[in-house]
This record gives sequence, structure tokens and C-alpha cells, in this order.
Amino acid sequence: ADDIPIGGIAPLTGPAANSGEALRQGMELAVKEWNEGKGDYAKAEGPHPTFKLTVEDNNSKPEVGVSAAQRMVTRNGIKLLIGDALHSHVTMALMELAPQFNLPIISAEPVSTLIADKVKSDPEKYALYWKGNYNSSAYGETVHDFVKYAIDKGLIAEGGKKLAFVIEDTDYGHSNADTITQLFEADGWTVAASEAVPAGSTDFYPQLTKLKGVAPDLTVSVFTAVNSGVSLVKQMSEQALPGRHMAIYYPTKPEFMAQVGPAGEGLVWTSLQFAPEVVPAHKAFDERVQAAYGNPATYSHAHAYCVTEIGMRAIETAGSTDPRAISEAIGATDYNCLIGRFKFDPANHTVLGGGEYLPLPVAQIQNGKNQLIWPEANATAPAVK
Amino acid sequence: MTGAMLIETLLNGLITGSIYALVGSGIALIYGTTRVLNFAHGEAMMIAAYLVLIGSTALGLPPVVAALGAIVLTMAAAALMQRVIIAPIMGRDDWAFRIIAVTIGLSIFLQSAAQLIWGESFQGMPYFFEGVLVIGPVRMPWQRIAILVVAGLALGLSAWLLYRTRLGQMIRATAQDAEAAQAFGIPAGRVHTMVFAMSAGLAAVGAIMLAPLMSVNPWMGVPYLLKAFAVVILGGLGSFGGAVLAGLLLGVVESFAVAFTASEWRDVISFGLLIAVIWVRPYGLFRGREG
Amino acid sequence: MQRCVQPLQSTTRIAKRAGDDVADLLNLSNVTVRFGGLTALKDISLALPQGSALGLLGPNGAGKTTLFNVIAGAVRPTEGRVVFDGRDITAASSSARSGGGIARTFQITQPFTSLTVRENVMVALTAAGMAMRGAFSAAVEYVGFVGLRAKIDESAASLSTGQRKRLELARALATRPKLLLLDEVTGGVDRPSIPGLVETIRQLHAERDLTLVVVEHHMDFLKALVDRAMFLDRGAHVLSGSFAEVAADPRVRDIYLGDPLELEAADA
Amino acid sequence: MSSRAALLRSRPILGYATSTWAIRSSWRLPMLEMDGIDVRYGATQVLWDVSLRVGAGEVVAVMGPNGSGKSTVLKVAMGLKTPSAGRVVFEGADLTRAPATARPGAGMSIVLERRRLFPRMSLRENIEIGGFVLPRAEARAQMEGVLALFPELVPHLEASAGRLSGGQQQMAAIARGLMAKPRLLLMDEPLLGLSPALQTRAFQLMADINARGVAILFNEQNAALSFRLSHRGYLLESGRVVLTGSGTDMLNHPEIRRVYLGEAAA
Amino acid sequence: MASSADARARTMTEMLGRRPGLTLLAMLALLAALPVIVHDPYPLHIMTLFLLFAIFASGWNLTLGILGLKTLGHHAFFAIGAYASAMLSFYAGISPWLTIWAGAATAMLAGLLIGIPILRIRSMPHVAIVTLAFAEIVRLVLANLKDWTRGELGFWGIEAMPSLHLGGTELAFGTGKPLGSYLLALVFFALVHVGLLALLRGRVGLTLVAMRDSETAAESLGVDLTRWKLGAFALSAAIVGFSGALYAHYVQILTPTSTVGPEMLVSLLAMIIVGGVGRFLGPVLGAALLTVLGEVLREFGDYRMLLYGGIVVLFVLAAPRGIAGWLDAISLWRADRKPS
Ligand SMILES: Nc1ncnc2c1ncn2[C@@H]1O[C@H](COP(=O)(O)OP(=O)(O)OP(=O)(O)O)[C@@H](O)[C@H]1O
Ligand SMILES: Nc1ncnc2c1ncn2[C@@H]1O[C@H](COP(=O)(O)OP(=O)(O)OP(=O)(O)O)[C@@H](O)[C@H]1O
Ligand SMILES: [Mg+2]
Ligand SMILES: [Mg+2]
Repeated sequence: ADDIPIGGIAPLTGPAANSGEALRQGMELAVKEWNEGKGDYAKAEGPHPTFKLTVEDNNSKPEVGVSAAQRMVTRNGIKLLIGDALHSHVTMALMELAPQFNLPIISAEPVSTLIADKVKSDPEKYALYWKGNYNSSAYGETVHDFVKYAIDKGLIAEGGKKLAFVIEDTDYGHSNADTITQLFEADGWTVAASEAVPAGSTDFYPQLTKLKGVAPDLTVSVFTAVNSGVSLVKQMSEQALPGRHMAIYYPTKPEFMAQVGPAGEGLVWTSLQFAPEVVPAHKAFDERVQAAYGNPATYSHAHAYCVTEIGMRAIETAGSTDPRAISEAIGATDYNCLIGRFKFDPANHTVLGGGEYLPLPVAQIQNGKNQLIWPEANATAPAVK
Repeated sequence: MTGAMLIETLLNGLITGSIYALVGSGIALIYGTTRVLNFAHGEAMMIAAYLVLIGSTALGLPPVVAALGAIVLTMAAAALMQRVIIAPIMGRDDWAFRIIAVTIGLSIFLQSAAQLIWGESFQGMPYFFEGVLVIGPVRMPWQRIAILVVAGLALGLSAWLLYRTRLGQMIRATAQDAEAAQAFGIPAGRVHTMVFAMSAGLAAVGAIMLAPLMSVNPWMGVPYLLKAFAVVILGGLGSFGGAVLAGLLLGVVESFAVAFTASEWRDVISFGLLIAVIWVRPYGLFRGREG
Repeated sequence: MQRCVQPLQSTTRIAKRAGDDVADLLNLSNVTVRFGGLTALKDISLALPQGSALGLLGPNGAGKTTLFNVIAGAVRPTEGRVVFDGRDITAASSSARSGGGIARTFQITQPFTSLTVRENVMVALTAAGMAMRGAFSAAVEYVGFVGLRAKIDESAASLSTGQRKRLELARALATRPKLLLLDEVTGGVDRPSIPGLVETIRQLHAERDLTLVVVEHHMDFLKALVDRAMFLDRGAHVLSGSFAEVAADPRVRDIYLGDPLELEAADA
Repeated sequence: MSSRAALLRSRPILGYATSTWAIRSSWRLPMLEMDGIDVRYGATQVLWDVSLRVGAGEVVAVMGPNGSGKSTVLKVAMGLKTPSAGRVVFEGADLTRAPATARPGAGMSIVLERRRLFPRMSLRENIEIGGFVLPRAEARAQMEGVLALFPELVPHLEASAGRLSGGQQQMAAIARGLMAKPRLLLMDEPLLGLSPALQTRAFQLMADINARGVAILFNEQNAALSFRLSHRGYLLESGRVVLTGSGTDMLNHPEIRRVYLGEAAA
Repeated sequence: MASSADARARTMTEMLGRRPGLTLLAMLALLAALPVIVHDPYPLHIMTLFLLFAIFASGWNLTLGILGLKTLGHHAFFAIGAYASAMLSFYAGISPWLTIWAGAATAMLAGLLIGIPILRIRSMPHVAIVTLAFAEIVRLVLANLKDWTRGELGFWGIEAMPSLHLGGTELAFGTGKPLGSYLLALVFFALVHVGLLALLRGRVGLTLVAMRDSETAAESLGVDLTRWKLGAFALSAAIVGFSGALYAHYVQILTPTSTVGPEMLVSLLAMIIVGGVGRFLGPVLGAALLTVLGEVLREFGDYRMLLYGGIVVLFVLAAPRGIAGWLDAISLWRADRKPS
């Protein structure tokens, strides 16, 4: 049979191209393995569909993503779109195309809770859209739950319950900070400072001076650009910022460990979802990526791989390329992929996070290596102060 | 705000400001002498940073050698670019604007070229100077203090060249009327090339000092470019000393802006300041030496 | 027609001649211009009746162009007032003054280099309210006045020095001024053409009741154009009177004219 | 240099310039030779087959109506405009395609048309630049000498050149041209904007420096004075040389008398 | 000093091109015929973007090229027009048919606001940088006012232009409605350009070009610099803001970076340069070439921006008068060959 055309959209150019390239490799690897018969078939026998994947660039801009999607619909006749693979703001634009082109869409890494809210606001309109990652609120819950645990354990002193943020000035940074603020404020914490800096900033001295003034008990930092994260962690140690620090997302980037040096020792962060050094399945995936592309695998590879698998499985299950059928099959997904169990919340079409679903573990850098420290059940090492 | 915090805020501002001054003065040098705005100045920084990174990590050269090598190579690259791209435009009709346009194109070109060659990942570099200076509650790493010192030296040297030497006179004459300058034996073409190389050299010094702080990446020059332009304008028409003072001032203003408002309004405040100053004093805070 | 100039001393105004009912077109009172430490004009007062023609003499750097700039609005006086046609225009912009009837030529020429000769003149015509179509044909007349007909549809950037001077004049005339300020308009113009230019200006002066102020280093041309003269030195008003009086004054000879090397003197 | 000022004040120059030197100049060695020069600006040709010669120590005037190509001839001599045909030879060396930069060192200097000062540099710097090719000490001495010729510039030395009056700028342009101690001085309308007294002085100055062996090629609208001062002259019309001869010949040529000296009218 | 070739070429006729009215008409006829030939929605989508950016570029060219005021911040007016129209229709529920004009008017007001300090500045680099800083402020403010604009997450839910019923057929607009959107953009494109041509042919064009060459001289001839500059600035900002408003209701999502980010600046500047700075039809030609080229270069993936930057450099170097300049050269050459 003919290959079924599907499409992917990722930032292949511009500052996010690094992640975009990883996402593309993940998507391509999934399709390649599936077409080679290594597919995770829902039905044991019968003719299995094969796929032809086209990946286009969004240059991190929504309107470029929309153009790319339109092109793939009319030129390539794609039956399913994986997009956006990285950006929430591009996804916000792309999801509008699901009703317009009658096209099933599943996004990969985007986490913004606003996407889920949008689906909830008009379920009929966004019936064909699915969000392949949990909501950013899941991070907040992890941070909140972990801190509670750590206080109980005496790892963190709650002191005057003063919370501070240093985040990048993007929807990613803000939506994380917002959830965390809500959860902690319910426990009687107050936000002493919230500093949002342009993405890619590397000079945090003015912010740190300000933070030293308010002396927070816990500082949470959120970045997607690894240089910001490295600079912040280094400068925090230079400035001997009081209180504890918890990082979100950026330490997952492979460059982080290489660059942060001794300043990173003891850093607590969430969430370590892809860890070849401790998880054998991740190690195997890493080797496959190495073999195919000559570079190590990252979390983005794994996530894109899984979401692509989910899409292909759904088409297989649907048994046709009817958009409604595909969409329903996506909604029915309950699938254990590399990084955890994927199941969608039918109310907001969003993958469930935490608990038994996609895990959000907390890690700590100990002796220059990442160790899982929470939840205790999966911990590879005990947390140190 | 406690006294120590005040001092620290001021110091932070001065250090950020010295970076602005260093980047800005390179632009002021070209602008003041040739009336050319170089939008590819940030890319000279980027190239220098990659060169020093390659020199010190891949080739394992001692930092000073790697830094000097990077400066020389960046200057050579700038000279080459000036010869091939800028020189043919000089003196053509509406050239000042054409150079803005061509350097904007060049900047995009170089960014993507760097991305293709070196990838888009952020590459770290170790500090040249380890350790933190602690005086009472004030803490400042030596690397940052070094920025202040090196910026001062580089700027002093350039100012001396520009205003106290024959070279400077040649440069300024060429800028104002290249044809007339030639008639008096000044090799206008070569002078332009030299100015470009010098300015790239200043950018290189800035980039090398900054590389350990901000990670090397294809876009590292971008955030500093507009600030540097603002500094040049605030400082007054191509005035060298003005650019330095304005750089420091802008750094301090930003530092206090962060201290008293939220970080995301910092740039609004600094660019707002620029427009406000231009409104009141169209030719900058410190009027250019050339009036 | 009465043509006379009555410079004012800062304190006493020289009375107009009896029976002279011509109103002053331009009145400068106590104008001082300072550039930093340099005083370019010192307490200059001047009354210029409608239809008069005044020659402005003075060594280089005396302040002649600065005086033009004050009248035309390119320089604001540090002190003093400028009254034109009965209105105080001390603070008015150049363009408003042009609209009011003051035109000037630039000593250092300023053609619109992106436009043709004709279009250069059309700018002046349309600014004065003429429609494009009318201006297109009307420009020919002014271009003709200055002998640039052959270049009318060529770019002004290609003009030589003398041609640029002529264009300056054509443009200024095209604003149909009441007061025309000519700053060395014949400088660089070839000698054979000068009598023609002078004649053109004289005719316009007569026909249109044009008031003239002329800066010109060639005494014979100046003589042909003006009847009165005013002599400036280092920004100060030294003397004024009929052209012949001023030209014959020993101070003027000393400071300005020097040894009689001019054409007629040498030939005589 | 100090003697020059003294010389200047004492010497009446016009008479001797036309008589004795005009005869001697005929056997002078050629210093600058321009041969069959064609010049185009874009598609428009403005010089046709112009040939011109300046002997060592000669004063040569170029005359012609506006737009006839006088400035262009000087620009070609100085290397500021490359001719599309023809040769420029200076003291035996072919400089047709050599850049302007090479000229001052070789002994040529120019007073540019429309002054062309560096407007945002001080007057002092402007004049200094004229002596760019000289060793420092020599330039300093020359500067003093040149300033002695134009004492009225001294109070304005630190002012921006662009702010000077037209005549002051013209003096500065002449001063700058003299700085390089040229053997051949090119002057494009050197008297433009100068007061009558200063015009006289500038003419005397030209005669004076010529007396010290400096050749001059210049263009000035005052035909009577020009041809009196010069050994030889050229008349350009529409980009072609239409007449050439000794200064006296030119002065006495009926056509010149009629058109340029306005005799018919008189 | 302008060299002769430059001097010869830059006149009023050069600004307008030969027979600008006829050329514009032919261009409009060609564009109107396009949907008859092309049915594939994707090319129509690209052509719609081309038309919108062509309006933007022509509006900007008014100050940048024709008046010679080297502003680098016109993308701010694009964003202001876009956001103003989008927010008005979103929050106040006003029909986009009305809000697009309000968008243009808001941009015009902003143009006047920033135009006033710029008036006092005669130095080109000052103008360039102050306007660039202004654009940066607009971007940051739009990004920071998250409660109103949702910041970088994007302002979505913008209403498309309501459908029109022409005879029996319904013409719908917005994303995914390529035909209607294209025709609508074409109508506004035609309107703006016919209007501009009428202005530039007359006194406005002459005066703006004169001001570009010598403000002092223009002023001395009676041109009121303040009024003319502000007027040109306001008109230019209004046109650019109008294109922004149309864009908002076409793509239906706005982010600060994609509307006033540096890439908007670069690509629009490139369009003007490639087409021919200061030429009436230059920006249109540039927008056409670069939009098409952008699509072709898509195949090159990673090399796209590299080539884009390279093309800008190449044009400034080798074809400084842009495509419009080539057209002139061709028609001159043809005229030369015809014995006259
Ligand atoms: N840059 C230029 N581009 C085009 N044509 C030019 C240019 N410069 C000069 N021309 C033309 O060349 C011709 C000769 O010009 P040139 O400046 O040599 O004249 P000139 O004899 O010095 O005149 P003037 O006495 O007015 O100074 C003129 O017709 C002029 O229009
Ligand atoms: N904008 C300015 N800034 C500073 N000084 C100036 C300015 N304009 C003129 N001056 C000075 O003022 C004095 C008078 O200049 P002005 O141009 O009026 O002289 P002028 O009589 O026209 O001389 P010329 O005959 O040489 O043209 C000069 O010393 C000049 O240097
Ligand atoms: Mg004057
Ligand atoms: Mg000339």
C-alpha cells in the first residue's frame, strides 16, 4: 500500500533549532522503525500501514508554523500533524487549523496549561486536537509536593515561607511560576520577588542583588535556554544566595552538566525524564539514536518519538485516515512508551502527568552526576542537603 | 535598600555598563569616524568568541595566546569583510544607509553561517580568572572585575589612537570627505579598512571577556547590539568618551531599574531613557568632541 | 521709485527723507548673533524700504551671510528683533518667511541633487501654491532667466559650480519673493554670462518691485545692482550710505577693497 | 618661510609675470603633460581629446564658460577622475591610472573646487592634513609659514571648519593646498568668495610662490587677471580646447577680448 | 559626492519609474487574473501574504526611501495596527470592517508621537536607532501586558473579516479561506498603491524628494519641514498600521516577536532594498521576489537564512538600485536601440 503522509512541525532554524533538530530526529526515527516493521502494532496481523513523514520548520514563529501546516495539507496531503513539536505559542496557532482543515493534530513537548484551557473552552471546535504533554501545572505540583516532602524530611527549612522566582520571560516561564505561586500561596507562602528576564539572558547580578535583599527561603528558576541556566547557577554560587534553589527544565539539556561545573553540585531540579545513565531503556534508545544520527539522544528525541508512535498507532487502530476516527483512536491511547505511560484526559485532551502516568521525578546533581531523589520509590540516591 | 546592596547594585551596573561601553565604543569608533553604523558588530563578537573557544578548548592554547590570536584573526576577518563588502559601497550615493542595509544582511548571514558550522548549542567556557573578591557583604568574582579593567585599557588605547595620533586624523579626514582626503595623500581606502579592523578588535576584546559569562553561541552578539547603539547615541555623536560614560550610565540605570521594578521592564526603561534624552538633548548627553 | 536704505543706529533712528511715504519692508532692530564665544553680528539695526536695493560689503567673516541667515530664518538672533512687512518674524521658521516673501540664495550651493533642474524650480513654485501642471511649464521661464535652458531636464547633481549658482538664483526667483537675498550669486559664474544675469535681476527688481540685498565681491556688478551700501566689519556696522560714498570711504578701501587690482582698474 | 611674507609685501608682480617669464617658459621642461584626454561621467562625455602641458615653473590658466570642463581637467590631473582615454604624465612618470593618493608625495597638490574642507575637523587639523606627506617637523614649520600668509585665520584655528564663513573656508583651502610644498599646484577657482583685498593678496601669493619655482595650473573666471599672471593659457569650450597660447597672446586674442573682457560692450 | 551615474538616475521619474500608472495597472490585472489560473490554496495564501507585506513595504518606503528619513522602526506600527484592530474587535466586539481603520489610525497617532522627537534630529543614524529603540519598546510592552495581549503566548481568537455576500456568492476571509482573503488583500493593495501614486506624482512626491536632498534649501523655498515630515510620517505609519490590521484578521494570531521582532525588520528591509529603495514600485517588486524566494529557499532548510542574508548583501553590492533599477536599465537600453 501507499505510505500515509503525516507531517511534523518544529523549529529547525533560529535559536531553538537545537531542540527542533532533536525533535525531528525523534519523529523520523519513530517512522523509520515503524516502516521497517519494528512498529508497535495494535493489531497483530493484516496489512499494516506505513508512513511518509515530512517535517517543516516554524522558525519559532506561529505564522510560519501555520504556513508550513497549510503547505503540508495542500502539497503533501498529510492525514495527521505532529505540531508544534516544541512551542506552546506555535501550538496555540496550529490548533486552530484542526477544525479548519479537518486535520487531526497532536502536539509534542508544549506544556502550557492555556492550551488545555482552550480545548476545554470549546471541545467541539478542538475535537481533533490533542496535547501530547502534560500541563505546566504538573511541574508546579511536583515542586510543591517535593518541597513539602523535603521540609518534612528536614532537607529544606521553610523559614519565613518566602518564595522567589527567576524565570525566562516566556509563556513557559510564566505558566510554571503561576502554578507554583498558586499552590504555595495556599500553604501560606508569599512571593517575595518574581524576576522575568529575556530568554537567553546571562547577567543575573542585578536580580541576585535584589534577591539577596529579600532573602527568600526558596528560589525557583525556569529556563529553556541552557546558557541562562548555567549562568544563573554559577552566579548564584558566586553571590552565595541564601535559601534553597530549585531548577525547572534546563538541567535536562546535555550541555548543562558540561558547563555548569562545580557550581552545579547539589542542585535540585525537575524533571529528569530521560536518563540513559540510570534507565536501561533510555540507554538502548540513546544507542539507536547514536547509530542513526551520530549524536546522543535527549529528552526531546524521546518525547517526539513517543508522540509519533501514538499518532501512527492511532491511524493503525482507526483502520482508515478518517480524521474523526484517528482522533478518537488518539483519545483512547493508553500506552507505555519510553518515558512513561501516555493517557489523555478526555476533558481537555491533555496527557496526564505525575503519579502513575508520565512521571515528573526530582533529581539532584551529586558528585557531578544526576541522581533521582524523589519520589522515594524510584530514587537512585538519597537527597543530600 | 541597605548600603551594601546599594554598593552592589552600583557595581553591577558599572560592570554591565563597562560591557556596553566596550561594545558601544567600537561602534562609536566606526560611527564617529566614518559615519557608518555597523549592524554586524555583534557578529564580530560572536566570531571572536568562537575563535577563542576553539583556541582554548580544541587547540588547548593558553588563554592569553588564544585571546590574542582571536583578536588578531577577528580583525583580519573584519578587514577582509570591509574590503569585499563595505569598501565598494563607500562613497556611492546614499552609502551610509546602504551600509546599514548591507551589514544587517551580513549579520544574518554570519549568524546562520555560524549556526551551520558550529551548531546552535550554547558552548561554555571556563572563567579566565577564578575566585570571588569578598569585601564585607559585597561579593564580586575576579572575572567581572577583569572586564572593568580590560574595558578601560582597551578604550583608553583606542581613544589615544583616535585623538592623539596622526592615524586618528587620517581616519577622521577620510570619514568626512574621502575624495579630498585622497588628494592630500591619505589612502582613504586603507584607512577605512583599518577602522573596521580596530572596531572589530574592540568587539573581540569584549566578546572574549564575556564568553565565559554568557556561553558562546551564534546569536550572542544580538542582545548587546541595540544597547551598544543606544550607548553611542546617548554618548553623543560618535564621541568616544561619551560612549564610555553613557555605557556606564546605562548599566547603572538598568541595575537600579531591576532593583526597583520588575526585570521585564528593564529594557523598556533603558530604551525609554534613550528616547527621552534624544527628545531633550538631540545630540546626546555628552556632546561629541566634533560638535 | 525711491530706493534707499536707512541703517539705524542702536539709539537714534535716522529719519526718513521728507516726503518718503514708502513703508519699510524689513526692519532689523539691535540684532546680535553670538556663536559660543564669537560675536558674528553686533547690534545691527537696519530699515529697508520696499523696492530698495542694498549692497552688503565686508571682509570675509564680517557677518554678511550670518545677517542673511537672520533675515531668512536659518539663524535665530541672540538678541534683537526682525520685522518684515509689518509683522514680527523673529521666531518664524524659514519656510514661513519664504511664504511671506523672503527668498535667499546659498553662498555654498544646495541643489536638490535627486531632481532635475526643472524639478528643482518646481519645488519652489509648488511650495508657493502653484499646481504641478502649471509649475511644470512656469519653471521654463525661471530656468531661462539664468541660462540653464539646455540643462533643464538634467539632474542637478551633474551641474558644475557656476551652473549650481545659476540654479540657486532660479529657485529663489521662483518663490516670487518681495525680498531677495543674493549671497555671492555670481561667484563662479563665467564672466561673459554675468551681465545677462545682472540685467535679469535688475529687470525683476524694477518690474516686480523687488527689494534686494546683495552680497557680492565684484564691485562693478554690485554697482550695477544697488544704489545704497552698508559696510560690516567683524560683525559691526561701520558705515552706510550711497554705494559711491561707501566704496570711496577710506575705511572700506583699507579693510575690504585693498589695492585696486580689479578689472577696470587694471585696464584703465 | 619667514622671508616669504616680506617678499610678498614688497613685490609688485603683475608686470614681470607676463613679460620675462612668458618668453622663458617656452623652453622649460614639461612637468605635467595631459594628452588626448577623454572623460565621461556615466554615459555623458564631458571632455574630448584635451591635451594640455605645464612646464616646470610655469603658471598656466584654464578658462572657459561654466560647465566647459575646467574642473574636470584639474580633477584628471590630480587623479580624482580617471579619464576614459588619454595619458597623464607627471615629471616623466605615467600617472594616468595612479590614484590621487600617490600625487602629493610626487609633488602635486590641489586647492579643490568648492573648498571641500573636512567640516567637522578643526581649521588647524584641516590645514595640517594638507601637509600629510611631509615629515612632522617639516610640516610644523610649513604650517607656521602658511599661517603667516593668512593671519585672519589664526583666531579661528580651533573652530570647526564647517562653521567658518565662505571666504574663511576658501583661505583655508588655499592654505591646505600650500602645506604639501608642491612643485605643481593645482587651483580650482582659488579666489571664489574672497574679498577684493584678499583676491589681490591671493594673486600676489600665486605669483610669489611661482617665483620660488612652483608651477601652477589654475582656473579662475577673471580672465584679465588670470592671463596676466600666467605664462600660458587654454580656453575650453564644451569640453574641447579651442584656443591656447601665451598669457599675452590669450589676453590680446580678439575673441577673448570680446567675450571675456567685454570689450565689445565697452 | 554623488557619482554621475547615481546622479543621472535619481530623479523624480526615476523614483516613479517609467509609466508608473501603466505598470501598476498591468500588475493589478495580472494579480486579479491569478485566482483564475491558480486554484491550489497554498500559493494563494503565499500571494496574500505578499500583498499584505507589499502594502507594508510601500508604506515604509515613503519615509525610508522617498523622504530619506532612515527609520528602522516601522514594524512597530505594523504591530500597533495589528494589535489595535485585533483587540478592539476582540474586547469591544466591533466588526473588523471598522477596526482595521481604527488600527491604521492608532498607528498614525503612534507615528505622530514618535515623529515629534525625530523631527528635531537631522542625523540619519540617530533617527535609525531611536526608531529601532521605539520598536523594541513596543515589542516589550506588548509582551509584558500579558493580561491584555497574552504576551508571547500569542493573541489568538482574532475574528476574521466577516464574510461578504456578493450577488449569490459568499466571500469568506481569514486563515483557510484563501480565495476571499486574496481578493480582499488585492483590493486594499490596489487602493493603497493607486492612492500613493496619485500623491507621489504630484507635489507630495516632489516635495518629499526635495527634502531628502536638502532640508535647508527646501525650507528656504517655503517648504514647512515640520508639517511635511510629520505628515509623511503619519501617512507612512498609517499605511503600515493598516497592513498590520489586515494581517491580524488574516492570520488570526499575533505574537510580539512575530510582529515587531527583528526578523520582521530584516525581511521588510530586505524587500525594500531588493526592490529598490525610494522607488515607487520597488518595495512591491521586492516583496514579490522575496516572498517567492522564501518559498523556494524552504527546500534549503538550514541554508535559508544564510541565503537570505547573502541576497541582501549581494543586492546592495551589485544591484544597489534593486529590481526597479534593472527595469530602468532595460527600458533605457531599449530606448537607446530605437532610433529617435
Ligand atoms: N558628477 C557629475 N556627473 C555628471 N555630469 C557632471 C558631473 N560633474 C560635472 N558634470 C558635467 O561635466 C561638465 C563639466 O563640468 P566641470 O565641473 O568640469 O565644469 P567647469 O568648467 O568646472 O564649470 P564651472 O565653471 O561652473 O565650475 C558639465 O557639463 C557638468 O554638467
Ligand atoms: N554656525 C556657526 N557657528 C559658529 N561660528 C559661525 C557660524 N556661522 C558663522 N560663524 C562665524 O561667524 C563669522 C561670520 O560669518 P559669515 O559667514 O556671516 O561671514 P561672511 O561675512 O558671510 O564672510 P564671507 O565673505 O567669507 O562669506 C565668521 O567668523 C564665522 O566663522
Ligand atoms: Mg558669506
Ligand atoms: Mg568648476
